[in-house]
Amino acid sequence: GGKSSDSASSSGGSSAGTSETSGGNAQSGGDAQSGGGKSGESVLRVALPLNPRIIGYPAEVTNNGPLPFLDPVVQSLLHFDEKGNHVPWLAESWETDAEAATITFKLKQGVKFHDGTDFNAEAVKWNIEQYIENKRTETENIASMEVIDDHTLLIRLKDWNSSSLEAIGFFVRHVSPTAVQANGKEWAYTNPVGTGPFLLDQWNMNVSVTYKKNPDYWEPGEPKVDRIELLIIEDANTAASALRVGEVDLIQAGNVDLADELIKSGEFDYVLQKNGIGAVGVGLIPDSVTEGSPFADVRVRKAMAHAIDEVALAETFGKGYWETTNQWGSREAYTFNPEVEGFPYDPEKAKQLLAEAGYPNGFKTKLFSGLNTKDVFTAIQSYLAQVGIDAELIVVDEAQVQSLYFSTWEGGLMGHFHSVQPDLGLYMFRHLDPNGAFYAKGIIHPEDVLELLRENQKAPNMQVKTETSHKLQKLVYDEYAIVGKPLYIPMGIFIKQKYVKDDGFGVTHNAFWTPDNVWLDK
Amino acid sequence: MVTFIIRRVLQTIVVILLVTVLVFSIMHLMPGDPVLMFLGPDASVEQIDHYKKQFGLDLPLPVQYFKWAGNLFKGEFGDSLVYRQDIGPLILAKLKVTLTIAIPAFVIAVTIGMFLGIMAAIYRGRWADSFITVLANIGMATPTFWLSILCVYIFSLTLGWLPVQGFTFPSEDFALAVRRMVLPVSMLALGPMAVFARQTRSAMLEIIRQDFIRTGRSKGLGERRVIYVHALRNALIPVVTVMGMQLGYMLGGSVLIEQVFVIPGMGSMLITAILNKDYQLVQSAVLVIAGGISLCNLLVDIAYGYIDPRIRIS
Amino acid sequence: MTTMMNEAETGSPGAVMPGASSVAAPKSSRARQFWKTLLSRKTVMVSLAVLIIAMLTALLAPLIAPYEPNAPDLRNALKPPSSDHWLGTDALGRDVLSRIIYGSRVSLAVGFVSVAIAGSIGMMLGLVAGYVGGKTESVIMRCIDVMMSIPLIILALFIAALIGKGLGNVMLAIGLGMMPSYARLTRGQVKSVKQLDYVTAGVISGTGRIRNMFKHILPNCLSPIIVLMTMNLGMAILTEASLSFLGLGINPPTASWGAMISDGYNHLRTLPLLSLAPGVAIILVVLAFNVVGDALRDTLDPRLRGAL
Amino acid sequence: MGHLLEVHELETEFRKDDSFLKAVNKVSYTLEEGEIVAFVGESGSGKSVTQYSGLQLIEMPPGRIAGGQVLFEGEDLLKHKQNSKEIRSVRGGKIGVVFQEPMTSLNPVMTVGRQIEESVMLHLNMNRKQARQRAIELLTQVGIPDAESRVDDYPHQFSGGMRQRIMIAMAMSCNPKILIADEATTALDVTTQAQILELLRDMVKKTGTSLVLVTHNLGIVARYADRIYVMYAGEIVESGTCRDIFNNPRHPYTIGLLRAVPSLSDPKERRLVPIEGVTPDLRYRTGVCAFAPRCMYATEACFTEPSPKLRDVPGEDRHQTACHRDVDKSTVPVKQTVEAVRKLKDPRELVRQDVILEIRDLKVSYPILKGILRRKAGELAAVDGVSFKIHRGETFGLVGESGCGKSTLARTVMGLIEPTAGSILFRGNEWHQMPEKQKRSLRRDITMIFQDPYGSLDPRQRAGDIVGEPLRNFKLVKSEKEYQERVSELFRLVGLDPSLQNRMPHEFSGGQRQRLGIARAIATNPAFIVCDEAISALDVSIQAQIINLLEDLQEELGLTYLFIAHDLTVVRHISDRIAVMYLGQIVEIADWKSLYDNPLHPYTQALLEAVPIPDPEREAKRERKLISGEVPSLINRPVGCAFSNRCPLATDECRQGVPRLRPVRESHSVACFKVDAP
Ligand SMILES: Nc1ncnc2c1ncn2[C@@H]1O[C@H](COP(=O)(O)OP(=O)(O)OP(=O)(O)O)[C@@H](O)[C@H]1O
Ligand SMILES: Nc1ncnc2c1ncn2[C@@H]1O[C@H](COP(=O)(O)OP(=O)(O)OP(=O)(O)O)[C@@H](O)[C@H]1O
Ligand SMILES: [Mg+2]
Ligand SMILES: [Mg+2]
Repeated sequence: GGKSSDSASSSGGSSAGTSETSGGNAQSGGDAQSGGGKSGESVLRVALPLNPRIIGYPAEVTNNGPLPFLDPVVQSLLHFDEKGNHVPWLAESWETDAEAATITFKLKQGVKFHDGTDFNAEAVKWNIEQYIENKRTETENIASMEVIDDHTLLIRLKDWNSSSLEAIGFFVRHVSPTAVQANGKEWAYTNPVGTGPFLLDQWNMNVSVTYKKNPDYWEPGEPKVDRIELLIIEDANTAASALRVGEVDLIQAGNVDLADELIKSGEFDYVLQKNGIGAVGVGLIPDSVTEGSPFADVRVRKAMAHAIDEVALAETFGKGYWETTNQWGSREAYTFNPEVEGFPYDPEKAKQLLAEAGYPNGFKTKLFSGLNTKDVFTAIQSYLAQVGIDAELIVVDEAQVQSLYFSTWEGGLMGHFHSVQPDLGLYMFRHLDPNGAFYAKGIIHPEDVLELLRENQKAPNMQVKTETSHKLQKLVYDEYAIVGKPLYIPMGIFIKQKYVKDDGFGVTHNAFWTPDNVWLDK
Repeated sequence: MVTFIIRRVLQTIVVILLVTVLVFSIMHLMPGDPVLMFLGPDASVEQIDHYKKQFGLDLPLPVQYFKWAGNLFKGEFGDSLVYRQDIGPLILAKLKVTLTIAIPAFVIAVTIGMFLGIMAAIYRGRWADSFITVLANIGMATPTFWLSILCVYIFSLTLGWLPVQGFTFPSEDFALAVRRMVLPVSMLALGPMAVFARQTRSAMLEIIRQDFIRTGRSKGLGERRVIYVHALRNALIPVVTVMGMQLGYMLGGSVLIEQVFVIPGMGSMLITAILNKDYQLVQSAVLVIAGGISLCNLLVDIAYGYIDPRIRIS
Repeated sequence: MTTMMNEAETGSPGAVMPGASSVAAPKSSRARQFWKTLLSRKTVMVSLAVLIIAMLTALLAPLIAPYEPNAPDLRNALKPPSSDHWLGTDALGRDVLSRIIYGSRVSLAVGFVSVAIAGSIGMMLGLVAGYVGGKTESVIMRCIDVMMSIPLIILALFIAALIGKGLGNVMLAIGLGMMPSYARLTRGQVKSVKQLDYVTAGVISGTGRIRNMFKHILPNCLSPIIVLMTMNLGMAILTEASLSFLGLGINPPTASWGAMISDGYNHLRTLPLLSLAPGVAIILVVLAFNVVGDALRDTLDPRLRGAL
Repeated sequence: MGHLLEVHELETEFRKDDSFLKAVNKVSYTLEEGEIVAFVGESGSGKSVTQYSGLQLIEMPPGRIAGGQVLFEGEDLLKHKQNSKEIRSVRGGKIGVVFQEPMTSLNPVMTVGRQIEESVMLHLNMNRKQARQRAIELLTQVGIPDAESRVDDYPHQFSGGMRQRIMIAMAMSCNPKILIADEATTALDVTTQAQILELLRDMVKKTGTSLVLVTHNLGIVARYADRIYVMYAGEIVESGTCRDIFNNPRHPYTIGLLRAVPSLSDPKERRLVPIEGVTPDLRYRTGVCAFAPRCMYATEACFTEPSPKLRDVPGEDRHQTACHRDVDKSTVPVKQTVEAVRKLKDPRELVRQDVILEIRDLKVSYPILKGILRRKAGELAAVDGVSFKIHRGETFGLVGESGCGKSTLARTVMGLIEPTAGSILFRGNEWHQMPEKQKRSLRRDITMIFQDPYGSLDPRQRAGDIVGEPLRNFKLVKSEKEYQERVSELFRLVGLDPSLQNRMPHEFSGGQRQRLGIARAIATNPAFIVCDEAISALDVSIQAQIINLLEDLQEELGLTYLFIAHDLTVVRHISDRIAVMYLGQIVEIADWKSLYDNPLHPYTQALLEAVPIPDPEREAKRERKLISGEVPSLINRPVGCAFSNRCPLATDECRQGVPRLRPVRESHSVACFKVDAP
């Protein structure tokens, strides 16, 4: 399976003092900080709030955030189109066989790694093996692999799982085995030898990654710009300012208020990523397992959900860049079940439910928030207070957030950060699996839900998949309210100078863009 | 002198070892798990175990500490979890950045601060004195990060005179580097400058009232010579003490400045490392900072000897 | 505890107003002299006034604040100053003025409590180290050295990250972080006071060790410590603000000036007041503490009397 | 008539809070070429400010020269701005100054050579090399051995006396017309003091420079000054030739000063006559005679008439006084507070009393800490084999120059320092062997009065509590009422108003503070009191009060004193037996009479010779044999007799063996090979 984007809570609010401080923008000599490069070279400068740690050894790139840094140099077998459909990339085509539980990839011919070695089935196999070695979830379902010929690879799965194609096809990226073997893993971390349209030029830890054109790129006529500079600017404010004064061409906006301001100025183009693929949805998940937790009672979970006006929250804090939903995933996903009633804002009902559950005067509990959800959760605290739930707001740092959802969260409430990708069998299962790593210890695991999930995973075709997905949504939300209240899905916001074209940011997967196609209309 | 330095260095090493124990304990007592931080929200249990083993985090704590300390004696810091790199060169690179900001800031703070302090002392009781004193007080009372934000707002966003963020080594592009360093350097210099001004002022006033100043005047020396030759060198002794402390402060103060101005230095690295529970990196960074501060103190003690022959001889 | 403190207590409420010091007529002429010298400068008067106002504000916050400081009003978020909200509203629609008023509680509490923590622990350690000497002293001072070789903000950051956020923890973190300088100062003081003639005179007069320590040594060590305390009040407030800015301050929704600056950071361009106003509040209070500390030093520390 | 310096109606004031303190009030005086003029008066009388005003060396602000003229070679110096070129060329160039504190008057971080060169280069237009030559020359002149190599040393590498010589070299470096020596010898040991004064006189006489000696010690000036100005409260109250002032003082203050100090030539039974009262607060001048409240001759008119102007004393040349009355030494005072003679103790009687304190072969060492590491590098014997006995009721004087171990001895006697060897028997009990508890109870009987009246009183305790502290500690009172009564009684005993009990120490004058210290010391009814320089820090007029008080208390309470001082005249006045200490050892012990009339040890003789006598006639007749050299520090004590390197009689025998203290006459012991038993 794939990975959701970097750190769950870094999607909203300011990032001052969040998980990662940003690097500066130490450009190499000569470059002015505005617009164009030197002597006619076209340079694209992008500010991203993420910090890559490894570029050249994808098997250890454990989260999605840094993927945009890989895109120019290291590629995978398939990617998405605007609707989320799989389209070929390094693979020419593929076949899946649910009965036999196999996937067969046919590879593009004539593709070479930057070191001049061939991109072929052996290389793909080698790369997948690296993932398996690193216990990556993407490849855990693989039973064996077979190189049919130079450009054909057959993969046998342990069980048929509809997600495996995406997991292996999109999330496994390929680097030259020769180069890695010759120089070692440590070297490979910072020296990507891939098949992409650009070569790594310079990597200034925490500051910027710069790329130069790959003259031997396999797609003719591409890439279209000479250089790419990806600047790591974690501070949303700084990034916005940098865009405004023309120090960068494109930013991924980390903060809604700032983004709104930039967009409203009309000086820039922007892209909103609405399909939610790769985005992290935020909900409010109650600890229904810890002894003495009032949320063990489903009525209390529902009451909690009814008490919160997610629409108002999205309006105030999302300024139109947050989508609300009442189930897992965005309204546009095929898994979206319109019949799910959800928990519309209804404090009276909430009170009533609480009374029924034996808490007519409410109760005391805790509400854990990450740094970036602080404002929203502060508002939530006051919503809860209105129906009598007296929640102490505790803001914890990233590490603590993670250790909380790795165990239980003291019988209270915490943010439910989840990949909103449509494949419920993959993504929802991670949290609902009794042996899952995240949230699993704090929530109930009803047998009927697990049954449905398994069915969904094994779905031989889209229809079954959709059907079971809809059933799951209804059960998990309306019936059990296991994962509590879904609040919002932040859209990816990409703001750019008007001359930046075909960059592909925000069009498909949140962490995917098209460095080969981008050009500057100056 | 040599024995003194050796002894001080040994003392410093003891202190620093204690520092590492302290930091190690604190780091491991802190809630949070570096592997979880590193893997992100969707990691599997196997993956977590895999990495714990890889980084040696499954070992008992004392073993972990001694392994780290043992490597230290071999001159190795180990690998950073966050940066996936050898810590030695990483810290060196960051330190270079921080020092590129801190040293000019320190020099500016010392020169301007001392100049203001001397001015205030000479014109004590007059408007120049009140003005400098008030200014110094305000300088000390202002949260630097707040002022930095304000300055970015004014000089970069509104007036457009200076770049918003970023850092360049002067060796790479001097003009750009200077433009980028103006704000962070002045922000970092501000607090210490105020402290130096105050300290110099009071030290000078103390010295100016001493008998040998009167002696100097009674010899018919010009006021300039009395102040800058006779008084200043004596006033330096307390000021130098403060300098040592302020150097330490600057390493700490740079945390916020680096945060605001997006400077990839020690401060921002340290925060990242703390928040990501990058144990070895935090330990090593604090070690370097503590070592730096101890070194400053040692330098201060040696400087005493040069300034004050009474100490030099004994 | 000491004469000094008593004077500060008996004198402070009335003596702030101009002329009131003579009306309040402290018992001894020494106290009167103290207040006279202290208040002789206008800046000191103004600073004391600022502090009194700040303290009153903190005490009477519920009466003064026009709005409930923590109640979000999402429909009214991020409004510029108006007659309803003099300083506008923040991202949650809360009244900025009210939050600044309530924020004074946090800042002052952080100042006083963390300085009290630092002072009491540091003073005890310093006293023991300076008085007992020998091995005990070496051990204590080495530990102090350890803490001193880590910058305050980093030390506080550590402690805050260790014990978690929240007002109490922040105060503890800052207090512990500032503690070493008190231990050092006290030790130095004790060591020098210890060998003064009047301490010897105490011994000769048959005063016991412990009694001598508390009767003759400690009170005479206090002036510079008190001065340091006043100065550190401001520093504690600044450190809390820094911690809040880094996200390690107190828990929301409680208003703290540092957190408010941080919150307003993203709206700097549109609503600069959001972070300007709490910044100014910090400067005023810290400045006032520093000025008063300076003045106290002038009046309390005879070596510096007249120097400043 | 062209005076070298003519000061006319000089007025200098300091701003203090809201009022002005007039430190110098319409002072006029003159100075001729080649003359030695002395300014005397008690502390705070404005002597220094008078001198510095002309050079504009006072602190401005808060100081301000309010009026008057200072004509130097006919030109008014006050016309020029404070740091103007004109003033600066006079300072150092034409008028040199030597200040009181040799320890702090030189810049500690600059070599002495540089400091002299600086002024030479400035005023004599020499280059660096010439200036250095001159500096070496000057240092040689003032008697710095090895001047060539020592020019590059820093001030702290010289002893106090040598630093003062360096100051003189510096002040004389540019051949000034006037040399002002402001208390130039006050901080020095008696022998060094005499050396420096001789040096000063020789130098000015040689170069024709005029010398202004500023001092509070009348004795000093008798030998050196040509003319004297006596100052009180910022005014000159009497002026005249040295002889006139001493023989025929015409101002009550001068008369009082002469009576307040003991002299080597005094009859032993003379009781000192203190000048009662305190110096007026110069902020509140009333316009009448400032001395009237303390004046023994004051009449009604003195308190009402405007303050007297200086007027000529009829029949005497250049003798002026500022007094309404026409008084002289023989005038009967209006109020006589104390009788003129005191009872003398019989030394033979005293020796028959029990021994209260016996010191046997006492040795006290301090560790020598070397370097910045403060490692122990050896031991320094501050007290080295001292033995003596003190009998009940006597005053045992201990004299010796600074650093010879007097305080160490005192502190060891008090049980504050453990002796390295030897023993101290107090009433036959071995002090340091006693268990802590017994020691503590013994502290009731043996107390101490400290040198520094400021440092010995806890600044945060009320006067009453300070005095009463021992009463509570030793549970000497049963009730609060008794406590109160006893404290009040103690206050009265030392001549303080019991109503002052609630004051804090800093609200007392120096003399009053010392009385508080004495009250505390006698609170437990002790038998034995150690007075370590108990009067050295006090002004002469107050010294007399305290000496009288100590004598009275002894008589009343039967006290025994160990009286430590460096002032030989005071010791002679108060002590029954006296020990002379040199570098940790006692060189001579005798009863006062035989010691002063017939000193045997060369060091004692040298000390006595160095003591000035406030009588110009006798001074003129005295043939002085001043010893040379500085007091060596304990660390480089000469082998053999400690005094051998300065002793005129020293032979090889002295440089090898250490002479033991041996009795040579009845009650007279001496440690010298060269003294023969009669
Ligand atoms: N810088 C100053 N500021 C305020 N008052 C001063 C200053 N210098 C001197 N005075 C005051 O002027 C008066 C005369 O002082 P001056 O130093 O001339 O006395 P003095 O006779 O030299 O005494 P001493 O023997 O102690 O040196 C004193 O009352 C003193 O307090
Ligand atoms: N605590 C100490 N440690 C080391 N040396 C000391 C100490 N106290 C005094 N000394 C040295 O012992 C010697 C005798 O000192 P002491 O104070 O007894 O002399 P003193 O005769 O009282 O001198 P003064 O007249 O200056 O008071 C001096 O050389 C002094 O430097
Ligand atoms: Mg004087
Ligand atoms: Mg002494």
